[in-house]
Parts: sequence; structure tokens; C-alpha cells
Amino acid sequence: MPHVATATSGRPAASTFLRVYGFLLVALALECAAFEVIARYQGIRPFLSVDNLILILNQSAIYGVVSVGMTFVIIAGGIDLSVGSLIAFGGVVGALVTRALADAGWWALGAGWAAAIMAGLAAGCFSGLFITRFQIPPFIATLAIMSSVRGAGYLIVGGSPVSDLPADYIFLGRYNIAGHVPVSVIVMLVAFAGGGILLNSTPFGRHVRAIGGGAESARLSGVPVNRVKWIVYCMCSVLAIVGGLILSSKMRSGDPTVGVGDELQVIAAVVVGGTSLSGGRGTIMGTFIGLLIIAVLATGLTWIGMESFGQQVILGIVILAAVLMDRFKGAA
Amino acid sequence: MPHVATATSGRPAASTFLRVYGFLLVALALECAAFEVIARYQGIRPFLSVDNLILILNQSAIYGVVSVGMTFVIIAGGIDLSVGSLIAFGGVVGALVTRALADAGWWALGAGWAAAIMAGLAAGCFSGLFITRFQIPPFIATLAIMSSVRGAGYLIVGGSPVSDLPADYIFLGRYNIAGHVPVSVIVMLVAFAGGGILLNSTPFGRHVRAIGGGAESARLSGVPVNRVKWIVYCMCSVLAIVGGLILSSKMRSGDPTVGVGDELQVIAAVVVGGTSLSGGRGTIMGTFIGLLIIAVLATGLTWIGMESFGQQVILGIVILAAVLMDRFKGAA
Amino acid sequence: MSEEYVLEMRDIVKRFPGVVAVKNGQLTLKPGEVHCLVGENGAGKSTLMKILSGAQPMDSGAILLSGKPATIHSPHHAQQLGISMIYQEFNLSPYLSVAENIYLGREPRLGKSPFINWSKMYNDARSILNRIRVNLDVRKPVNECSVAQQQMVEIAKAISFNSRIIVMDEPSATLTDHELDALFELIAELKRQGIGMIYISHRLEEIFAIGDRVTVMRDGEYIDTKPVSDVTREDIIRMMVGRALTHEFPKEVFDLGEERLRIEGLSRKGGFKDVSFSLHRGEIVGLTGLVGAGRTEVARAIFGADRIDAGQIFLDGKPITVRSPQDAIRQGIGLLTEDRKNQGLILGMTIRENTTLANLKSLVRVLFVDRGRERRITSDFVRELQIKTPGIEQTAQNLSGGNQQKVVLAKWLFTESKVLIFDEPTRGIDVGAKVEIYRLMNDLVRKGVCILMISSELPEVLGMCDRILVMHEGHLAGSLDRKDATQERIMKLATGETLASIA
Amino acid sequence: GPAPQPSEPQTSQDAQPVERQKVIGASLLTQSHQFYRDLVAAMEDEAKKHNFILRIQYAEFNGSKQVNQLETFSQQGVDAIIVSPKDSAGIAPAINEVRADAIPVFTVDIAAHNADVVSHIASDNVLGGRLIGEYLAKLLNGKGKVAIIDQPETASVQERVAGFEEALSKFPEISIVQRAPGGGVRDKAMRAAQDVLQANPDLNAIFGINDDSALGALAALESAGLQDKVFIVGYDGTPEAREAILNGTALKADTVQHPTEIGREAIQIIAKYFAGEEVPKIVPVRVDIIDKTSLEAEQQG
Ligand SMILES: Nc1ncnc2c1ncn2[C@@H]1O[C@H](COP(=O)(O)OP(=O)(O)OP(=O)(O)O)[C@@H](O)[C@H]1O
Ligand SMILES: Nc1ncnc2c1ncn2[C@@H]1O[C@H](COP(=O)(O)OP(=O)(O)OP(=O)(O)O)[C@@H](O)[C@H]1O
Ligand SMILES: [Mg+2]
Ligand SMILES: [Mg+2]
Repeated sequence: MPHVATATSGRPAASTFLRVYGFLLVALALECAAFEVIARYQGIRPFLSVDNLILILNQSAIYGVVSVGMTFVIIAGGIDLSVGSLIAFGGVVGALVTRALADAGWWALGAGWAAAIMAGLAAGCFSGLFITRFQIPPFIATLAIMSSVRGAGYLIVGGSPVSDLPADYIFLGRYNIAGHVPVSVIVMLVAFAGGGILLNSTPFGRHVRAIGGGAESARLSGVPVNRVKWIVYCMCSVLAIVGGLILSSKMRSGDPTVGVGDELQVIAAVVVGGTSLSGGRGTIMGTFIGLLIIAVLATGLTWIGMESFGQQVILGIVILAAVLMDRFKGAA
Repeated sequence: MPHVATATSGRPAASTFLRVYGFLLVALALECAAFEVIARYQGIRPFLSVDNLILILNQSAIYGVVSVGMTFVIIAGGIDLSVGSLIAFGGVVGALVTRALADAGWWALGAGWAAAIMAGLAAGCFSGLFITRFQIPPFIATLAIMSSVRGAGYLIVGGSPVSDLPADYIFLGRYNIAGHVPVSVIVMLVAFAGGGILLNSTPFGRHVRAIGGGAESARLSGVPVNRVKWIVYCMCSVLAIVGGLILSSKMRSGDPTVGVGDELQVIAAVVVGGTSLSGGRGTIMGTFIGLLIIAVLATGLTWIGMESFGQQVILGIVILAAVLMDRFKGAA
Repeated sequence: MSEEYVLEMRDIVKRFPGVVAVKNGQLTLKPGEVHCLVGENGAGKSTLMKILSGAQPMDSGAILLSGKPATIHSPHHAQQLGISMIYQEFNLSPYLSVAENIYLGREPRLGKSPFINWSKMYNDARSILNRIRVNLDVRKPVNECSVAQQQMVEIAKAISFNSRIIVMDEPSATLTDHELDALFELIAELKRQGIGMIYISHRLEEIFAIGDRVTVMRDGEYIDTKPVSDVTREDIIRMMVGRALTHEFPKEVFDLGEERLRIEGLSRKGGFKDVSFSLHRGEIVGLTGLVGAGRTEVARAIFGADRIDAGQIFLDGKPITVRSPQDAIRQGIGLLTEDRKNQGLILGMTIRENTTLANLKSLVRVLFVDRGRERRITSDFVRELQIKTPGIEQTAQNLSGGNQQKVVLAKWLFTESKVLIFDEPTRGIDVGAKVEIYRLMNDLVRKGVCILMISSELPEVLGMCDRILVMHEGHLAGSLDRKDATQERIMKLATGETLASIA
Repeated sequence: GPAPQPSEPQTSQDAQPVERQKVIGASLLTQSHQFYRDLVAAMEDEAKKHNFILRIQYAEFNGSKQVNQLETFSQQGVDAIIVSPKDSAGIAPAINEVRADAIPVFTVDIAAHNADVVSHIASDNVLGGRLIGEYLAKLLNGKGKVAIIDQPETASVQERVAGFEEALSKFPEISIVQRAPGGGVRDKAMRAAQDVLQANPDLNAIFGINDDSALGALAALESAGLQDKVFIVGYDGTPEAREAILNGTALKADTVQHPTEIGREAIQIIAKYFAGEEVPKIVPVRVDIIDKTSLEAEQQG
């Protein structure tokens, strides 16, 4: 599997880029083309347009931010099922604190973000604690956290969404910079860029991959395994919280019921992007393309008027097809 | 980890039984005791009674049947996220076919079961195909199947439950043998007994463990790795379908919306029961106790009137506590 | 025509992406013959054997079994054809018992029922282990067995098939003399039964002990096949390496400097007790003993990989605490582990990434890893250690065993430690490369590093060490100077005699 | 009907001479909708007046969990059970089994099919859908393109949508162009609405099948800057939705149910039943339309 080797080793040159991501890009292009053809055939608005691109990016911002964290977790050989609950929790905490301090203007917003991020750090620390200190498998530790955080989110608001938020609250989710570029998209792109650099160019990124490739070997090479894992789960939790802040900002409401099942969507994006669930291998760029493949699908299917039941069937098929295409890379 | 050794190698003797399952049994006993104390304090009916035991067994029958299949899948180093959707699908198919042939009396019921089980086999074959032939990680293959099967279940009934079923339809879910013992409990106990024998006393069971411990080693030892995996996924899918048939029989309705998230509950039961998510190690007996720990929790919390948000928080904590207690086994 | 051969492999070719592992594989095997296969690391020996055992398909060539062409589809098929194989890397199921592993895939059943006949399985396993003189609980899970015990389980498994052909890929690498004797007796017995055996080893003396014919491979090419009685050790080395080796142990003796590392009263429950010794600048100290004597455990404890219960470690005269491998590395102690697959390498990472993993810090320039420098350094190591690979971006997984070992070595060389502990550093390394490694050890010592070398190969210990520590059942049985040490004395200490009694 | 004699499964064990407090177990659809929170608050108030003990559980849209809750209540020997079924057909066997133990069962909000229910207390969802459809048709002056942010897997939603479509079918120039799945939760509804808007730039109105869907659609409209071009109508009249309507956003009107009345009514009916009075099979509770005018009037009054 020579491709893997290249995929894991830092920034590939242009030709390597195509070799590594080519099949994923083809899958993405095929998907877009299919929707365009169907849209034309149906005589509705063409699917491919700049506006639509921005819409799709905008819609993928939340999953996008979270998927950066999830990529790190999965490359480190773990998994984090708590992100869906944390999306809801982040929105709830951010909204509650902002509303409580609403008189303070922008300070209130900042305090809301800070409080939510603190909550995310706390959740990440719990995950890290259970996974490293108590050696509980990540799947089960984060499953437990998912359940508890969801319940806690409901409990602190008594079940009903937090509304009556100041007008500024929509900054993260709905504000456009230069009139066209949504803040949320910028946040997502920053997360991807930062994640990519962290993974590819820093010792930390190398350590993450080493741990996923073999934790014992890594430990005996002096990699601070537990600390790195801890950081990775904190990072993922905090990014989930940021996703939740964006979502609650979009809706100007902190709703404890949102985000159910989102963990699976995010994991799907990461895996479709070529990251191995057994750890050690994966790229941030791949996750970005995987994210787009899934986002285009959701928007496209609604665009052409497919109803929800059909959408689920097709989502399953596309996930399989994309992962399968990625397999061919090795053969090509 | 000497305990694991014993847990994995054949039928343990009585004293070994306590050593292996002791901590889980203690967790279960603590849990029951806690509910009994709270119930007495609240002045409601006592929690511990034979009737209640039967109720709890009855309520765990569906997860129980499925968890047997899931234990095999997890010991073989895989995971199956599609069982929740298959629970719904099984009920829908069974109900549809039974209703279509309703005039045929018991034959209709048999045909419904047969059709549903066929559908389960088909789903299992798909999982097996993707996982073995195309080497797609089980998490993602079954995630895709989960999505597709859920959609398909909705599609074949157009979204609304299949009702107007013949009266016999409640046989699996609501019929009692000898006036007291529910058929569903018997089905579950048969599944556990059969699963236990299969895992501990047959070559197939050895092969499942060997694959989970290291698929390549197993292959080089002449274990038909792909065939075994295939069978394991088919088994799990079929058992999920059986669970679905029991559920739809309880409700005398084939509802495509049921079972959402059940895969996580089932996996939690298996892991709480001491089966390792990294494969190779685990027992059917452990799963049974794990199942009871979770079932007692659900019934107990309802019994003492805890509402659903609190239930979620407590579920998370109990999962962690049980897995943690099981860790101490090694130290003891 | 070729009736006398149970096996002929003709013109075998096997390519991997970027490498031709076997260009021209030739091998014949007679019944009752021990055919030794030798060659440098990466020469293609294991690959050739994996083709025979059905673990890997060949690109072209022919395999004849008793003169008849055969196509081998899978390991299972190979077993049915009467070929069994002991792989270089263990292939045991960690959570199954010894007996279950031996009979994996062909469990005896109760009559025609689908159930396993446990008592037959345990009895059969016991009798096979008895046959190779191994005393091991057949119900013990394999992950609780020592490395040597696991190797014996592999051997037991291979002979339990009653095959016509048994392939052993470096079975001796993890054995000490005691087990090795048992293995050789077993091989002699199998010979008498007319079983043909292919035996791969880097310990050339073994060839002369048991071999009938020897085939040499180099860079995937077949070089020659000779009766063992017609060749000398030097002949074989020349065929393998392409030139003669003048010194197999190029030991250089340096002046003893000040004390670097001192261990006082180190103990760990269930592992070792009251171990004290010191290492000085400019010396290589050997640590030897029988399998399970606790050498590895001592090394792991010094390195912070395991907790210690009592004792103190001094580095350059100052007491230090080592809580983790990270601590140890920071303070200048390195450990090259004996299990390279699970403890030495990240198999999915490239040579480059593995080489620099333990000392990434030194490559950091403003937060980022300086990849250019990383490449240069890795390339230097690949050249210096003669690692056989298409490039530094090859994943460790795809390297031959010996080359993997060299990558681990490169990793520790790059840490620039003050004290290096080598646990079986030349296990599975070919003679030529061994000499390179010894030279590197000399270079290190010259630079002031001191080396603790754990080894079960007495010639190596005698050849390279200034001082030899011998362990017996968890404590230090004695220390011998280079000039006083003999194979016999070491063995006596290792089996429990006191220093006084052998003096 | 069945004998209106409440069951006394515990009398044999209960030696206390004083009259035992009646226990009512309720298994409701979800805790996360304002509707049910209002319903529960009213039930609790009313139960206190009658000295009943109320034990509340939520099915959280899980039919099988709801069946388990009913069985557990029955095992506990409660005196009456209230249920708002997730699956109207699928709850029937459980209800019938509970009835066999002589425990009376009442449904609120959502009916059970083919089940032996003492009384059903609810507002008419088909009517509610029809009312809001008619309101919207008026708002659109009888023509335009409409999308529904749907949740077809929920029975009560199917009724609302049926009523809504029935109302619009009288207006040939109004077409329903899309029914996008929003899951009844705000994040997914918002995403669905964004897609619908992008695909149908000439859309005139959106019907959100509950207020979470409507508010999700509102968020989508506002971020697309279309709040002046497209109308939204919703369902439930939650405080957030009321505020949005009052503030003159694109959300113009809601069908309101009266969960407080439903809850109060349910407990009163049970009290009557315990007292041996005859109770009606169906207790309808009014539905209304609220819009800015009516809300302002309410505030004044
Ligand atoms: N799966 C693989 N993918 C790519 N290259 C491989 C693979 N397996 C082996 N090779 C390459 O094939 C060559 C031969 O390897 P092989 O393992 O047969 O050597 P060997 O003679 O057994 O060496 P050693 O003595 O070190 O065990 C090496 O260069 C190795 O890197
Ligand atoms: N993974 C393991 N599980 C259980 N026991 C083990 C394990 N590894 C080693 N042991 C046991 O611990 C004791 C000390 O082993 P250690 O590996 O330190 O010995 P050693 O002298 O280094 O021998 P070796 O030649 O095998 O390296 C032995 O009795 C051995 O059987
Ligand atoms: Mg080899
Ligand atoms: Mg050792």
C-alpha cells in the first residue's frame, strides 16, 4: 500500500496530491455532476452555482469544525461519540451565559463562548481521564459521556430552548464578512488549516499518528501517550462545542435537542475522507473532501426533491461507494 | 491479565465463575439493592419480586437476543451499527407479510417470520460482503447499512406503521407459556444458551475468537477468516431481525421508526459484560449480566419515577461504573 | 525425473510495489533432509517461504510437490498439501490457550458432533509438547507465555500437522541453548521420519549442526546450493555478502572512563530482586542468562517502562527518578526493545518517521518539524546501516525483519543517549549487518556512550563485551571480566552456581 | 363500557384504614416539546387539587420504551394510566393488557387505535392543520408556492399535514412544491429549509409542522435575507414562536393547541372516573389560530 505511505507523510506535492485524493475528488465531481444533470432534467434551477457552493460550505461548517477534532481522535486510534451531545451542550451553555449577561453587549458573547469552551474542556478531560487513567475503551467512555452530557443539557435548561438572545448572538452563525463570506465558513476553514498544520508539521501531529499506529511502541519511544490522548479528546470536545456555538448562533437559540446522531455523520465524513478507523493513518484534507461529499449529497437530494426515506438509503450507498472508490487508489 | 485468560478458554468451573463474573454480579446486586431501598423509602411497591424479575427479563428480551449476535461480532473484532435499523426492518417485513397472508392463520405468521429472517440474512450478507471482500471497516460498512435499511423500512410502508395484524401476531411478544413464562424470554434464553455453546464448545467459536485476536494469524493458521466473519454478521443481523419480530409482536404493529439508537444500547450491554471492543475476548454469560445491569437500570429508574433526562445522565454513569468495576477484577 | 524431491521451487518471482523481493527463487527439498536457507536481511527468504505456504501469491514460477505441479491457494490449502510453516513473526492467537492455538482450524470433535473434544485436544497437545520436551500448561493463554514459550508453541503447532514439509523461518532467534537443544533433537527425529525441512537462520553455526544442504540467496537472486559438508563458514559468508568478512567481532577496547550509570538494589515484585551494577564510559557490558531470568524486566525498569518497587538509579553520580520512558529519554537513557513489532516500531509509519520518533524535539524549528533535515538524517542512517529499502518513505511494515531491526537501531542512535540498553539487538540480523552493528557500537562507545547489551547469544556476548553480568531467576548471579569469561562459566552462573564455586 | 370501578390491586397488602392516595402513571411522547411541558405542568397542578400522585415518564419518541413504561406502571399497580402514544397502533396490545389488569387507560394528545381506552382528551390535529392552511391561503391571496418542513414519521404530524393539504387543495393556484424532512428539530429543519429556499427561489411560504420546524425555517430565511419575501406558519404556539409572531418576523401565524386545558381536562376526567361517574369517550379541546393581531389583543386584554 504505497499510497498510504505518501498519504501519511506530510504535505504532498501537486502530483502526489492527485494520487492521494484523486479518487475522492472524482467521487465528489461525479456527485455534483449527477445532481446537475438531474436538476436540468427536472427543469429546476441548475445545481452548480457559486451561491450554492457557499450554501453548502455554510451548511457544512458545523460538521466541518467537529470533523477536524474527530480526525485527530480517530487517527490517534480512538473514537468520540459524545460530539453530538456536545454540540447541543455548547449551544445551551453559550446561550444561557450570554443571556444572563446580556447587558454587557459583546462581552456577554465572549463570556458565553468562554463558558461553553470551558464546559467542552471539562468534558474532554473526563473522556481523557477515563480513556487514559482507567483504560476504558474510547467507544464506551464517550458513549457514557454522550448520554450524560445530553441529559445534563436538558437538565440545565429544564428541557426548553434558551431564547431571547441579544441580536449580536447571531455573529458566529449568520454574519457575513465582506458581505458574502460567512463567519462560520471562515471558522471552519481556520479549523481545517490549523488542524492540517498541527497534524502534518508539528511533533504533536506526529505523536498522534504514532499513538494510533501502535501505542506501546510510541510510549517506549518517549511519546507522552496519555498526555497526547488527553489533548486530542479535549480538542475534539472543544471543537464540538464551537460547532454547537455556531449552530445555536444560526438559530439564535440554545436548544438541548439538537445534534442527535451527528457523531455518526461526522465519523462518516472522516472515514469517507480516507482516515482509517484502526488508527495511525489519515489526513485533514481527506476529511475536508469527505465532508463535502456528504454535504453535497444532503443539499443535492433536497434540491432534486428526494424525500427523507430515500435520502437515507442513498446516504448509505454513497458512503459505501466513496469508501470503495478510495480502495481502488491502492490498485491504481 | 490472568482473569481474561480464564474467561476466554472454555467453560469455567464454579469458583472461576465467581472470579470472572463476581464484580459484575456485585454491580448488579448493588443496583437492585439501591432501587429496593429507594422504593421502600418512597413507600411504593417493593422493587424486588418474582413478578418484577419476569418483567425485567421480558423487557430485556429484545436487546438480549440482539446482544448475543453483537457479542460474536465484537469478539470477532468487528462492530455492527445496523442492528437498530434491522430491529425496525424485521418488524416491518414480518408484519407486512403476515398481514398480506392473514387468511392463512398460523402459516401467515410463519411466512412473516421466514420473510423477515430472509431479509436479515440479506442484510448480513451485504455487511459480510463489504467487510470481507471489499475490506471496508465494519464501523463504516454497517453505518451505511444502518442508514439504508432505515430508509428502506420507511419506504416499503410509506412511513406509517403496519397495523391491523391478526390476533396471533402477538405470539412472540405477549404470549406466556404455562401462564407465566413469556415466549420472548424463552427465545432470549435459547439464544443465550445457543450462543454460549457455540462460542465455547465449537470450532466456530474458537475461530471467532482467533479472528478477533488477530485476523492475519488466524488466516495463516488455516481459519477460513472471511467465511467466519460472514457467518457472524449474518447471525447478528438475523438475531436483530428476531428482536424486531418480538418487538413488533409486542406492539402488534410493524413500525419503521423503532430501534433508533438501540445499537448503542446493545453494544453497551456487551461491553459492560466484559467483552473487549478490540476483539478476541468476551463471554456470552458476561453479556447476559451486562444486559441485566442495563435492563434493571431502565426499569428501576422508571419504577422510582426518575424522568428521562436524569435517566440519561445515570445511564452514562452506570456504564462507566460497571466497566470500571470490571477493571478491578484484574487487580483482585 | 525428479522423483527424489518432495518439493521443487523453480524460477520464482515476487514483486512488491517498488521492490522485487524474489527475482529468481530456486529450492529443492528431499525427504528427510534439512535444507538450510541463508542470505542477508531482505534477501527474499521469508518471501519465498510465504509463497510456499500460500500466505502470498507468486508472480511467476513453478512449484512441484513430489514431481507434480501444484498451485497453492491459501495457508489452509498448503496445510492440506502437507506443508506447514513456522513464520518469522509469530502467528498465534493471543487470547487462546496453547492447546487451542496448536489445533486452531482443525479442532478435534466429539465423534461426529459439532462440539470440541476438549480432553482429546488437551491430551494431544500435551503429548506434542512432551515430544519437544517443553513443559507448559496447555490451558495457559498464549499472551501469558514468554517469547520463547510462544516460539515452542509455534513449533509444536507446525509438527502437529504430520506434514511432509516443514518450513522454519528463524525458529532459533528467540530460543536459548536449552530450547535449542530440544529443537535440534526434534529435527533429528523428524528427519528419521522422512520429513523434509527448510531451515532459515542467521546463526551460521546451526547450519553445520543440523543442515544437509544449504542454499544461499542474495538480493532476491538464487546464488547456489551446496552440501553442507562441502562448505565452510567463510564460504557461506562470502556467498551471502559477496565478499569475505575478516572480523566477525570487531571489538575495540577503550580506556575505562568515569561511572555513568549505577543501579543500586533495584527490585520489582515478580520480576527481579536486589539488582546492583554500574556502567562506565567506554565500556560495553553484557547482561545474559537463561530465558526468563529477568533481564528484559531489569532493562524496562531502568527505562521507566515498568514501575520499580525498590532501588535507586544514579546517572553521572546523581540520583535520578525515571517515571516513564519519556523521562528516561530526556535524561539520556535509551532502550532498544526485544519485540520490534509491538514495542519497537510503528509498523504503519515510514522509515523516516520511525527513525526520528524518539527525538523529534531536536528537529523542531519554531514549532514545526524541519522535514528537510529529517530526510537528510534518515537517508544518512539508511546508508550507514545499509537498510535495504526503495526509499526512506517505505512503511516499516514492508521491510524484512532484519531491516526493521536496523530502523529501530537508527531510532536509538538518533537520540544521542548517554546510556543505551540493547535488548537482543542482533536478533534476526544477518552476519554482515551484525558486524556493522558492532562497529556502530564501537563508535558509540568511543563517543562516551555506555552500552548494556542483553543477549542470549554467548559468542556475541563474549566477542563484544568488556564485562558480563549473568542473571539467574531474577537476581544477579555474578559478573565476569572479559578476560575471565568463558561460555562454560557463564552457563554455570546462569544455571544457579555461585561465583565462588566456579572461580 | 367497562365497569367504572377503579382497581384496588394493593388492598390486600394495604392494611391502612385511611383512603390511599390514588397513583396515576403517565407515559408522554417527549419531554423536549414545550407542548408537553405545559401539559405536564397543568396535570401536576390539577393532580395536587385532587390529591393524586402523578408519576411521569417520557417515551422520547421510542415506541418500545413506551410499551415498557406501561408494563412497569401496571406492575407497580398504579390506579390509572395516561399515555400519549408514539405509535397509535403499536401501543394497543400493551393498553389492552393493562386493561386486563383492570387499570383504566386514558390517552392525551394522540389517540390509540383499536385499544380499550376509557377516554381520549386531545385537540384535533386535522382541524388544526386545516385552520392554518386556510389562514395561509388567505395570506397568499389564493396563489403561490408552498413548502412543508415535514416530519412524516410522526402520526400527529401526518394528521396536521393532511388537514393542511386538504385546506390548500381548494386553491388551484397554490401548489405544494416540496415536503422536506426536518425531523421536527430545529437544526435539521433549518438545514432543510435552506436547501428548499435555494432550490425554489420563487417560494412564497413555508409550513413548519411544529414550532421547532417553523423557527428553524425562520432562521434559514433570516440568514438568506428572505424574511420579507416568504411567509412561515407554524404549529403549537410556543413562547418563542409567539414572540417571533409579535415581533413581526416572517413567522405570521400558528395553530395553537391548549396543552394546559388538555392536561387539566385529563386529570378531571380521571377524577370523575374514580368517582364512578360516566365519562365521555372523546373529550375534544379547542384549537385556535394566533397571529400578530390576536396576540396584541391578548396583551391588551
Ligand atoms: N508486504 C511487502 N510489501 C513490500 N515489500 C515487501 C513486503 N514484504 C517483503 N518486502 C520486501 O521484500 C524483500 C524481501 O523480504 P524478506 O522478508 O523475504 O527478506 P528475508 O530474506 O526474509 O530477510 P530477513 O533475514 O531480514 O528476514 C525486502 O526488501 C522487503 O522489504
Ligand atoms: N508477557 C508476559 N506475560 C507473562 N509473563 C511474562 C511475560 N513476559 C515475560 N514473562 C515472564 O517474566 C519473567 C521474566 O521475563 P523476562 O522477559 O524479563 O526475561 P528475560 O531474561 O529477558 O528473558 P528473554 O530471554 O525471554 O528476554 C519470565 O518468567 C517470563 O516467563
Ligand atoms: Mg525473513
Ligand atoms: Mg528478554
